[in-house]
Amino acid sequence: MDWNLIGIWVAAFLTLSIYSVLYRDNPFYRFAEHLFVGVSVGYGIVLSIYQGFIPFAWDPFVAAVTGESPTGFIKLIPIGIGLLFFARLSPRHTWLIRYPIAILIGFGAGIAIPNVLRANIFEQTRGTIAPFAEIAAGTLSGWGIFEAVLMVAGVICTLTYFFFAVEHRGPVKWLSKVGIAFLMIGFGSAFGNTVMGRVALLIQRVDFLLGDWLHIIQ
Amino acid sequence: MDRRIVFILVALAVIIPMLLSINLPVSVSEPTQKFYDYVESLPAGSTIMVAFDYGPSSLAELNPMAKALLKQCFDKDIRVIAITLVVDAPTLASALIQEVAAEKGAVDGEDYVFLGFRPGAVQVILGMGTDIASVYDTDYNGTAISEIPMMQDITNYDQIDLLVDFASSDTVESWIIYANVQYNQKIAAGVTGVIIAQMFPYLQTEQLVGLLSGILGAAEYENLVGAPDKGMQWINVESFVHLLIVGLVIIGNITYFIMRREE
Amino acid sequence: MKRQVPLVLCFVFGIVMIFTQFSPHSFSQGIYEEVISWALIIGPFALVLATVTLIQTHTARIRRRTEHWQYSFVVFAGLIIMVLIGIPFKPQNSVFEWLYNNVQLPMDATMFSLLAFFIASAAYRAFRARTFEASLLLITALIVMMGNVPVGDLLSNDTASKARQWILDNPNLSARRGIILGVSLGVISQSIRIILGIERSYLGGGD
Amino acid sequence: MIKITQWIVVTLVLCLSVSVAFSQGLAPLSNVTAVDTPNDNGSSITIKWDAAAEDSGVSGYQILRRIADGELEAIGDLLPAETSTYVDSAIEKGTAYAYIVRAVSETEATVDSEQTAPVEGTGEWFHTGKIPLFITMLLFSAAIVWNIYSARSGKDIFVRRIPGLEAVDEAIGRATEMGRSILYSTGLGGVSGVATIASMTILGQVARRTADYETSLRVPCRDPIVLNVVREMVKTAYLEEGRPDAYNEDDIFFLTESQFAYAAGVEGMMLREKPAAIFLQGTFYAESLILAETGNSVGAIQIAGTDSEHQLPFFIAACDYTLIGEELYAASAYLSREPMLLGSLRGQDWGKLLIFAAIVLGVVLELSGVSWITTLLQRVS
Repeated sequence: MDWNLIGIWVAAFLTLSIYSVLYRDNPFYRFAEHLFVGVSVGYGIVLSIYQGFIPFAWDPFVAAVTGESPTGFIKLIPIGIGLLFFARLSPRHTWLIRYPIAILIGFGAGIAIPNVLRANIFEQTRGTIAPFAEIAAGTLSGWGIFEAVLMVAGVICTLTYFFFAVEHRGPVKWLSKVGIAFLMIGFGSAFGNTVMGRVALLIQRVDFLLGDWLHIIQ
Repeated sequence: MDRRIVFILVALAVIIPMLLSINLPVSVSEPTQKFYDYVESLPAGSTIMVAFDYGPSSLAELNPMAKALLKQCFDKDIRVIAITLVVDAPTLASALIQEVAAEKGAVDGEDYVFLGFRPGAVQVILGMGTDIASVYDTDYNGTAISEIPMMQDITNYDQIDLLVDFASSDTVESWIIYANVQYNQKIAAGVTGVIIAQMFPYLQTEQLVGLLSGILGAAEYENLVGAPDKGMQWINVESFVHLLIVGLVIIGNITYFIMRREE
Repeated sequence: MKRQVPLVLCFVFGIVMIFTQFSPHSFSQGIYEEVISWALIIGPFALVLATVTLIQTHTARIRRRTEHWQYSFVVFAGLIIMVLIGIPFKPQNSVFEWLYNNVQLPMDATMFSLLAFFIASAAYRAFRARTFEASLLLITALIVMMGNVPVGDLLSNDTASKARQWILDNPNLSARRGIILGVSLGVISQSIRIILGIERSYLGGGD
Repeated sequence: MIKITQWIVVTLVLCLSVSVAFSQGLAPLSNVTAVDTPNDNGSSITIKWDAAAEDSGVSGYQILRRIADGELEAIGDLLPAETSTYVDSAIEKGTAYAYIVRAVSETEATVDSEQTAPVEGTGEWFHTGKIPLFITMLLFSAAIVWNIYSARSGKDIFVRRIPGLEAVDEAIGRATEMGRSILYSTGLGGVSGVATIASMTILGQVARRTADYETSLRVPCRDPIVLNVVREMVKTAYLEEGRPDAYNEDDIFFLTESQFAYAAGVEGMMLREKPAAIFLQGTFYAESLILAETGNSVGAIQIAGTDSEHQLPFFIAACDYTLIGEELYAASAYLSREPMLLGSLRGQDWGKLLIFAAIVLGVVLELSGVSWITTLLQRVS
């Protein structure tokens, strides 16, 4: 049996089943949708075991048991924490699940504070100011100066729109209106810029159907 | 208008140009030309490292340009070392390289080698600066680096004439910060349409010797290499769909204004 | 035990992670790497638990014969096949790869490509010059869209791609910066609340 | 020990003088120092010297090092003539190294510098380059905490109108009237994501209202941990409204972790159940438009909110109301009126004022040629 050919037919059938949803909900889409959910969950489990659990927990633990590297016993802590998730299955002990959740949340928050502050706030503020050094050095043309000023104006107005604890009246209202205009230009351009990539995805699927499957085009 | 009519129009705008293989002229932009010229200027026997830093979701945009570059390299007897920093890329990259190699008669281990994936992007980039074998002790098939003929005279970036990053996320920045700034490695990039705008500053500072942008870049490159393929075909289809969307928006606005006047 | 211990755990892990970000010493970096690997170990347990709830949900659907209950068997079939082949024979085996390449990958790519249709229908419906702001959205979207394809430059004598680049580099970037700065302040303030135990919503209600 | 060192010095001086004599006037490099690289984990040593003048005939440098009294070994490649620092990261911890920088001329004549004092690589406990970051973090934390306490002490805090939030009640009301369900997606983010937590807070408020109206509230989850937290929160909301009987745990379920399989599942739900109101609140990626367009096609009122700036355009285009970026966080404060959230919202406004000040001051200083603000903000490696 040519598994390659069967694979192409299976893939083509599933591709068309999913496209059928554009017309309306139907048994083919429902089949593909449910198969997709089942397969993806199975795939996720297999991968998280082989790429997460085995290399990071099991291997070091085995190495500890065989005496190769005793530090592997420390992996019993996260394994124990992970097992607490199963407390969810017993109504009386459900609250135990708060332990692993609290750890993951604390961990995420701790990493976020310094990194978000540095990468997003420090860097973006610096990027906004930096062109003015070139203006001072006289290396920026008239147009470049306009762009630098526009950038500062845009950032300040957009940020003004996000003031929540003050009423938007007077100059604040005026600034935040300009901010909305900047936001709309930003959204429009981001929308337009995405079209190309998304259409390429569709072209690739149609190419698969017309070429690999039906052989209408080479 | 029912949205299904829009869906049918989009489908037709893809299928019809594809079947008719309509060809609109493709001019070559400067960053693409620079990319091509740089590779052309390399003598036979040079080495290019290609990083396939994209997963399945960007395959449509980046595979055509990677293919065109590999064709050019194999035609010119430039050796290719392929790697990836992205975990779900190896199967796709390996399949693509083998396809082009079979077409051009390139030999694994002599004309090209695929080293596969290693975790920790920054450590991989830095590690290869001192010794490639310290990061990749074997290639993707498990052959020891020391037994691969073409790797005999290659230790680190010093023997690599150009690094090409095909990317769908911020890996280009990492290559520039660590391979270009630290080790003076020449870098060119091919990226998806969405992140192209982030790349232009590096082109201006010449930290990138060339740049290919999505399907358009692939089409231009195929044009230069003289091997028209998916890129040329697809960019025409792209044009039709973009024109369709613009047309739809204009029609939508005209009907909107007519209806508002009637009210 | 039910509320205090989680809050303490959250505080300790949060403070330790902040500390590792400011301390380059190999001891702190060692802690950082160890804890990162813990997060990867804990993840699969949560996924297994979620799968149990998924199985419960679908078993309930089959038992109660809710509408379209038959499809729950399809979910089970997909799940069981992937797990039975993937776990004993490792994900590198050819059957598992065949299933990934011919079942999961095509559906993934096809779902993703639906966006091409939706982007067209959303543009058609929403891009109306109703107000000044809506007109800005509409016009920039059209310029950038045309600047991306050769046809745009052909029709506009190369101005489309230049205009596109300028818009993306200038007004677009400043708007994005504004959003990012605001969002980042929110992220930090929330993280501070979490670590200090002021924000406790994640614990749910009850005692 | 001292004797040996003396010997080395004498030999070196001799060698130096000999090489100077035969090296067409190449002068040994001056000010060669080796220090432990600051702010690292102790894995490198930095060597600095004064680069030779352009007309000195020096074409490059070779770094040499030795451990205690061991042999001199060359490390790294020949460095170009304009360099004046080298970071040796191939060192063993706990070992002291002494360095010599050898100047090389075009004719390959060489002259060695004096040997530096031996130095060890040590790791630092605090990265001094990150002091500004640390101080900013403390200041901002203080501002947030202070505002929260002032809000808790009963001080009323104003929050501006957020377009879209008025529609929440309208949307729930409509679903009740039509006897249809409400679909609420908390997005693809994990439990520690701010957007997810804000989304869960809003969900808690929505759940209070649906509990009163007995409208069914369907929540498909993508993250297994979010699933558990959401179940707890909704259950609490129903309990507090005195309607524990109306709570149905099966309405809050895990779909799948895979991005597009999740999208396929939610899309199917929308088409089959035809919810009257759809809330898409949280972190979203490319699937945002699949969800929003399908929701629109079934005629639901859609209220979206996300801090993923790349997805905002699609929500703006396809949904009835969209909470933009930080508005999502503000919405959770606005709806719940909780002092903690209101207070930190005002703290965030203070943060914005600080950014304004930094930008304005930075621009003024840069224009007058002073760049310490940019240097301060410069990313510390």
